[in-house]
Amino acid sequence: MLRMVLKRLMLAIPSLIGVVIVTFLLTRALPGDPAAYFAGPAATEEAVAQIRKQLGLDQPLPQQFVRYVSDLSRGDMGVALTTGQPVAAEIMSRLPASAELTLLGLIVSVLIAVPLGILAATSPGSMIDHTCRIVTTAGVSLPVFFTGLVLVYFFYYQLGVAPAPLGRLDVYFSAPPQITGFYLIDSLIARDGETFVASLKQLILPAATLAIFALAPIARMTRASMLAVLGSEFVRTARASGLSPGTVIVTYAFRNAMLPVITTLGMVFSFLLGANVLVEKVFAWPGIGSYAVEALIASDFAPVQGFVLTMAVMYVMLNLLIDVLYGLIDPRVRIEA
Amino acid sequence: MKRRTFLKSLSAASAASALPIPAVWSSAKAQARQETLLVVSESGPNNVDIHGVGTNVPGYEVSWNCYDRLISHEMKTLPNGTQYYDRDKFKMELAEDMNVGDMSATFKLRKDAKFQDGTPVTAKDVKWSLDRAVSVGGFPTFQMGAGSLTKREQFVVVDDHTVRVDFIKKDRLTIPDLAVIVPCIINSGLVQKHATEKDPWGLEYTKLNTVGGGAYKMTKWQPGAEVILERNDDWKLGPQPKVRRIIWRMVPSAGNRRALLERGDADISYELPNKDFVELREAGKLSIVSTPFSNGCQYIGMNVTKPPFDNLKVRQAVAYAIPYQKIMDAALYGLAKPLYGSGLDKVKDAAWPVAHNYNTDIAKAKQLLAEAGYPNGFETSISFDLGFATINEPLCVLVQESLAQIGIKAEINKVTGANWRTELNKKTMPLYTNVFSGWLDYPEYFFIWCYHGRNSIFNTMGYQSKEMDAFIDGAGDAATAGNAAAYETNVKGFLDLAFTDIPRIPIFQPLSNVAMQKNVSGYQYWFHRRLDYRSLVKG
Amino acid sequence: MTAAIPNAPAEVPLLDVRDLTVEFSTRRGAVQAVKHVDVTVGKGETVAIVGESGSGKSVTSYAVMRILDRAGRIADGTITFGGVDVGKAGEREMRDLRGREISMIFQNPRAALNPIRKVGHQIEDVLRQHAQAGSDDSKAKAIAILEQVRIARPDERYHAFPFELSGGMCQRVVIALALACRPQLLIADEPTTGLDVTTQKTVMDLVVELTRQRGMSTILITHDLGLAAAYCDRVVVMEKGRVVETANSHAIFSAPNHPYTRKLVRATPRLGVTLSDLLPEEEGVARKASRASNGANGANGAGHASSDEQPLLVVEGLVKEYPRKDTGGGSLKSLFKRNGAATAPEGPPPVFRAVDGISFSVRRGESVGLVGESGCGKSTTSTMVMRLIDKTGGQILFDGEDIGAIPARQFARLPLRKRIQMVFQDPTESLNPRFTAVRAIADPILRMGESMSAKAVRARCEELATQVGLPLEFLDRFPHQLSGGQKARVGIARAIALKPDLVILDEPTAALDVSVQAVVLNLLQDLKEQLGMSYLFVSHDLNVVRLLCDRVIVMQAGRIVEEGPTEKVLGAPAAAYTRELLSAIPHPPL
Amino acid sequence: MSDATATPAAPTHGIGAILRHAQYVIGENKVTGFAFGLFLLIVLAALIGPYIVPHDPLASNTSAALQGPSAKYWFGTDQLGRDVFSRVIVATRLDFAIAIFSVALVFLMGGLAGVAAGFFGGWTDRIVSRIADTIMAFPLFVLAMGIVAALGNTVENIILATAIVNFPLYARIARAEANVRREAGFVQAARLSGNGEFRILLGHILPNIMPIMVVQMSLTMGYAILNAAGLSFIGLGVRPPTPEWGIMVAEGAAFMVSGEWWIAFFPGLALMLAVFCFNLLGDGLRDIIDPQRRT
Repeated sequence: MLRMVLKRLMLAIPSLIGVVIVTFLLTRALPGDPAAYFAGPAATEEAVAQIRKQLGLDQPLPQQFVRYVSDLSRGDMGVALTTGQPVAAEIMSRLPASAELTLLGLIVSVLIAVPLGILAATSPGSMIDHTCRIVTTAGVSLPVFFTGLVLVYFFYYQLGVAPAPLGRLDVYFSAPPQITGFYLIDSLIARDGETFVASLKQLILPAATLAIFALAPIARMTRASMLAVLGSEFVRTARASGLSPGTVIVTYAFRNAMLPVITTLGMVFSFLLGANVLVEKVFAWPGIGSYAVEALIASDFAPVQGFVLTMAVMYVMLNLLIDVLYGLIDPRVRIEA
Repeated sequence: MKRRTFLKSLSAASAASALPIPAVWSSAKAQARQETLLVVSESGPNNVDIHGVGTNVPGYEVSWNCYDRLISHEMKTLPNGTQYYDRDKFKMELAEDMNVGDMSATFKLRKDAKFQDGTPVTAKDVKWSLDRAVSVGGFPTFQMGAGSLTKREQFVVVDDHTVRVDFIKKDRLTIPDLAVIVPCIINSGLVQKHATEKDPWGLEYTKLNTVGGGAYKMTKWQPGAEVILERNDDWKLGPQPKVRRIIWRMVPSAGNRRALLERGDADISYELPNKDFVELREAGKLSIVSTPFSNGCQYIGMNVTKPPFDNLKVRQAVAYAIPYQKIMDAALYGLAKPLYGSGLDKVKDAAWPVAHNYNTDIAKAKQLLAEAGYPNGFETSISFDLGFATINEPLCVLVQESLAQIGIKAEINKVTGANWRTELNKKTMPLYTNVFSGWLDYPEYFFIWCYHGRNSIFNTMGYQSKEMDAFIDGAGDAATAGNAAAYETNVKGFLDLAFTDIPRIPIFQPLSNVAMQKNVSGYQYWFHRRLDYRSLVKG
Repeated sequence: MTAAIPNAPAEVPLLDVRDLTVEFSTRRGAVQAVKHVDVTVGKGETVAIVGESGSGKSVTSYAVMRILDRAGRIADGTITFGGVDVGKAGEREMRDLRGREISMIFQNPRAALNPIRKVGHQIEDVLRQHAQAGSDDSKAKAIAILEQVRIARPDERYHAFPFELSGGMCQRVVIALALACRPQLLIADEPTTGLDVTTQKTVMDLVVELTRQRGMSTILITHDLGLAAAYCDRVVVMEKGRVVETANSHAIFSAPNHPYTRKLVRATPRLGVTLSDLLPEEEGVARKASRASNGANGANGAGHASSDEQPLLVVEGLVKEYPRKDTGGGSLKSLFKRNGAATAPEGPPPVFRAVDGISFSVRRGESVGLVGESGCGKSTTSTMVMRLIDKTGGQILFDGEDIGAIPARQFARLPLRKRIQMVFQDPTESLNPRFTAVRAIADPILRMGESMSAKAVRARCEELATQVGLPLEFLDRFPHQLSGGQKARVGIARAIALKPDLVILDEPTAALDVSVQAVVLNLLQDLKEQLGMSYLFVSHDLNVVRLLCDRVIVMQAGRIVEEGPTEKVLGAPAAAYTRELLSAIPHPPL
Repeated sequence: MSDATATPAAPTHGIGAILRHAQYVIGENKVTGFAFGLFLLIVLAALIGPYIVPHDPLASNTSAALQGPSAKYWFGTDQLGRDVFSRVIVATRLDFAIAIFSVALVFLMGGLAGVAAGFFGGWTDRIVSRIADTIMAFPLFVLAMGIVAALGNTVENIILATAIVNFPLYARIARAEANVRREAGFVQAARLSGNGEFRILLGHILPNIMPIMVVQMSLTMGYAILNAAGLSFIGLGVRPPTPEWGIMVAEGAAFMVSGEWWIAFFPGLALMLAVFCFNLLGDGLRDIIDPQRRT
């Protein structure tokens, strides 16, 4: 297993190098002059030029790249212009917010989509099947920012049942002592039920927005793979052996059907991380997505680079996790590695 | 039917369960709520030291509230009841006495003034802070320069509690410039502990920490999300502020900010779209205070260095083609002070901002354009800062539509916020809209920045006119000399010239709008248009 | 259409299917897959249901188990098993019946097992479901059953996953699963299709032995009349959803009643028949006559190539090596590795020799059979001769030229290409689904033939179609609109379009029903005679090789174990392996 | 001949059969039928929308600003008094064009690269897979944002960015499909017929994976529209005052809380319906191609 992990990590290295290069080039191509930004209003040409030199922006691109990479190797992702903070520190402090939201969205989505997919697969062509298809397709057809806005409009503004879309915690609560960075978990560890409920309330709408978006791919994949597995010969054998429907569906069909679903989950997760960018903007969520958008709009290189790199690393780790999970379920993969 | 009742009961149930929670679970929280002011705004600071490199406007607000200055302004009450800073009346802050001489001003410091760490404020700190302002470069140094404060030698420690500021020339802006945000007094001893060879002014430290003696201190800052300021109970330079704690949250979506206000979750917000202010005012649940920007206006600028806008007739044609009223109605919801259609050929008073005499007149615009040699119009582009899209976008769309009627096809060019300054700096945009306002509320101050031939960054049109320069310089000199008549002539001179030459077309004077809960009072309008927490009262 | 049942068991049958009709709802409305079928199985009796694809034989068995697809339903008739009306039984009752009273083994043993569950656990699932074992003794019972199906080291194999076992071993596990609860009736649905002939024999022998021991009844569902007759008491022949004949197995070959049975019996290759004997009587007679007039008598008379002439194809010391990929599939080594039982003293060689230095030749006009079981290297050899893959060592001389030295990628562009062609195993897969029949046949002409007008190409294709007996109206159809036999004809027409010298036949009839196989084999023989081509016939089926080939090469594990004229090798085999292969062929009781 | 018992395929021609099948699927599956109808409506709106709308989509009328839906303004008016209905209809053409062109572009880039990678293997495969992996490692929406921000917010760049972020999807599908067929019987047969590798790739492999690609293209069209809308929402979309659904939702978002829900709602609805339609259509197409593999 360890060998497989190492092998996978090795395989990811070229991609990561590609990401670093592409990000670097892309951010350099962004319009806007950080030097002019730093120099502030009313700066003279000379002042701008001097700041440009300080930032090393007067050097040719290859040299800037070398400098960037060497900084990066020391864990230095630079400083964000818009917030003035070191990028690495900010990403670390914001990552749990995004991760908590995305994971909760994913979990909610899985809890709804997987049973829905199974239900649809066990009666293909039925009303349930069609309803499932239409509902999930409608979900994935909604732009997340629109869903988010509509949810806020109804549940907060009109009905008043949701808390203000103001980040991770109501104003009058203070964050639980940081252990995992996930408020839900940290507040439980701190045995602070009040904070737990408060942070859960904040999470519901944005997580629902993400979950609605993620329903379709998961439900579709569950349905498809469940359908394939239910039609497979070993399920027929299991049926012919008189095994109870429960055993057939759970032990025989479901575990096998989960394999492609897990792969899909990985894709969906990375997809959600992208969608997060918009959701965080709508819900004022202090995550890395909103951070990156602000930075990009402001032509602020360092956070964009840092964000993309973090996401790329997360993506690699996620795929690794999926492979490991896959291996746990499927003995064939285990042996091959 | 069923669904409706279900929804109803749902909302009722959750309202019942949602609302009393803080009260039931902890009375401390309800108490805290009374003494806490929740401010929401679109963006937050990137640096809490105004001397820092590239500190943004929200950063100024922290600086204003967490540091003291030698002097400040008195308040006056406008006819509508708004507290408005009095440009001409100064109030002592750290200084207990100011003595302005011919070529210097002497400040006696208050003996009881202490920094937040308990060390007393001394003349050394004042000198160090002012030295820093003129030395670090960038915006603070530039701002100091606007009041002819450029050299460290100008700041002299007379004794522990006396500081003298020498003038390098007579300038009537020198004293007002000491009351802006920049010349804040910093705890030099504490900062120097964190200074390094590379960073002699300790900018890295003050970027993240408020190191002054102001009425508030920043206790928590999560960039882009939240700033928390706590009252400094040892602050002695004025009456103790009523609000113990300021929670300032960044809420990028204007709709959410409005919703927060309406539902009573947020106490105060500025930076809302005009439409929301109009509606909130009509709804009457909140107090809305609208005050015109001092010394500022939004305008359409034209690049006069290049055809076609180097042609006066083209500029005048554009000025006649602007759909002023439509902009007032649709983009601003009437929440602005019009600066057009004065009905006067010459300006009446030596005051700024003041209306010009253009009005929407498409026939005249067409005629002027034909006279200029563009009977069929031309193609150009109109740019705006995406950061202020709520007003800029409809404005530009309306202008675009109107210009199309006289044959000018303008493509709309959205420029992202950070890039806007770069673009302005290049001075290549043919047609654009922008806002400029000066902290120091003097007409010549505005015109030096925006029209003078020394071509500052804000003279975005690249406008050059000897005649204009003469008027502006003349006004400055007259003001310094105290020659009221000459001052008025010169001011009227540059105003009229600016309108006849029309390199930029003022459209309106924006309003600074603040919405707050009815139980919040004590709002004061400052030249920097940010909040002064010291005067705010809740309950 | 119900034939009389001779020798019907006197006592109440264990299974009694009466007037069974099964309907499937499809896009074109309800389709009856099984029509008014009667089948009875007595206690301890072994009954075969034989038919070609689409005859409804499997559906009948699924109906008995009540495991039809969602779309299928029993429309009419009754199924009584041991007094229980299966058609009316509740789902719960059926569940108790399945596995405990009636169990079933399927065609593809590997697919029939849950790939991610240990085989031991799968057996336990069944045991526990039917309360044959509790949690304490289920493991021991499972291991005991594995032992009964002759799996060596059953306590180790208990922990194996299906992919770690060979095909034959998997089938044993499936049998173990089926017999675990000692049911009264075993339904074996094509249990050996896809297995090698020697494995087929051991599996069938095992099934027979175990069922006899336990006094079980068996239904064997197969397309292979020979297999059915060899192992069963009675044979039920089905055609298009109907039972056409039921007879004792020795009677079915000697005195088939129904014309369809007769056709089927004739088409089944067996000892002592010629190619034309496979065809239905009238056709076969005509064919025989025409062959006789051509001076050749069936397949084996085609030895008109003189032996002193230079052979068309000479293969010398041909070697193909593959880098060894230890995927563990079916290999015992991986099993050891997993359990850490053996420390694998010497590592496996880094390469695997699929073809290990073989030499043979094919003369002009000759048919050479290349036989062996799966994995023996026969297909690798033919693919190398075909110049689709590159060799590792040795020589391939075609008409004196060393074509083995030309890289496979370049070979497609050489004029030599058109002289060596191939007929593929699976006619469906070898036709581009997007090409009509005529386009497929025209492809080599367009690419390698002399340039000619579209009309001329069409004319040539029609000529070829006539030659292979493909009605011209099928030329504009797409593969999915053609039957298996028609597709095979298209493939053959394509192969002979440019009049090649050597045609490699890679199991050309393996995917076809026997009756179609008979026609295609005759067609190939006719074409060879007309066009004077040489055939290299790759097959696992010795009966077919016997009919078509002049000489036979027997391969095992990459080497040639025996070579010689067909009659000699198959009649008096010298190598033990050849004898084993021959003896494994099921012999119907004649 | 005894084996001449082919399936009674009524039309001898492939197209006829496919149409018949399509007709069946649409008839059988009301959802697909609905999607198909919707698709025709969208195409119609894209083609003739600008000529039939009741109001000029660009003409402001500040005296009629922010009016709710009425007989005169079916979907109400926006901040500048422009008719939302007219703008929604006129926007169809642009959004549809973005979808079509970006999908065509990604098919040309990703589809062909993937087919080549799957078929040739070796270095081609390694390079294409590496590129796809690298793109996949980006959060896709952020990459699209970056591309548009860096290259400038024009329609062309939105199309390009959407195509680039979809590259891995197409490359992978095409690669897998080509890889499966690489050693298929008909490909071997084509080699025997003297087809060069490139001819096999383009003449034999590509046509066979087209159906799968077409399904994918239909599904990606929806994604392309969502992507463009998302970009517009954060200010990187098309230029004002061009009507485009995403930017209209973004503009209207601010009005939602003040009760003028129609400004954002109708374009959002149009957006959703279009994406919904493409998704359902993709599903339906999959049914037509292969009823077994519907997912």
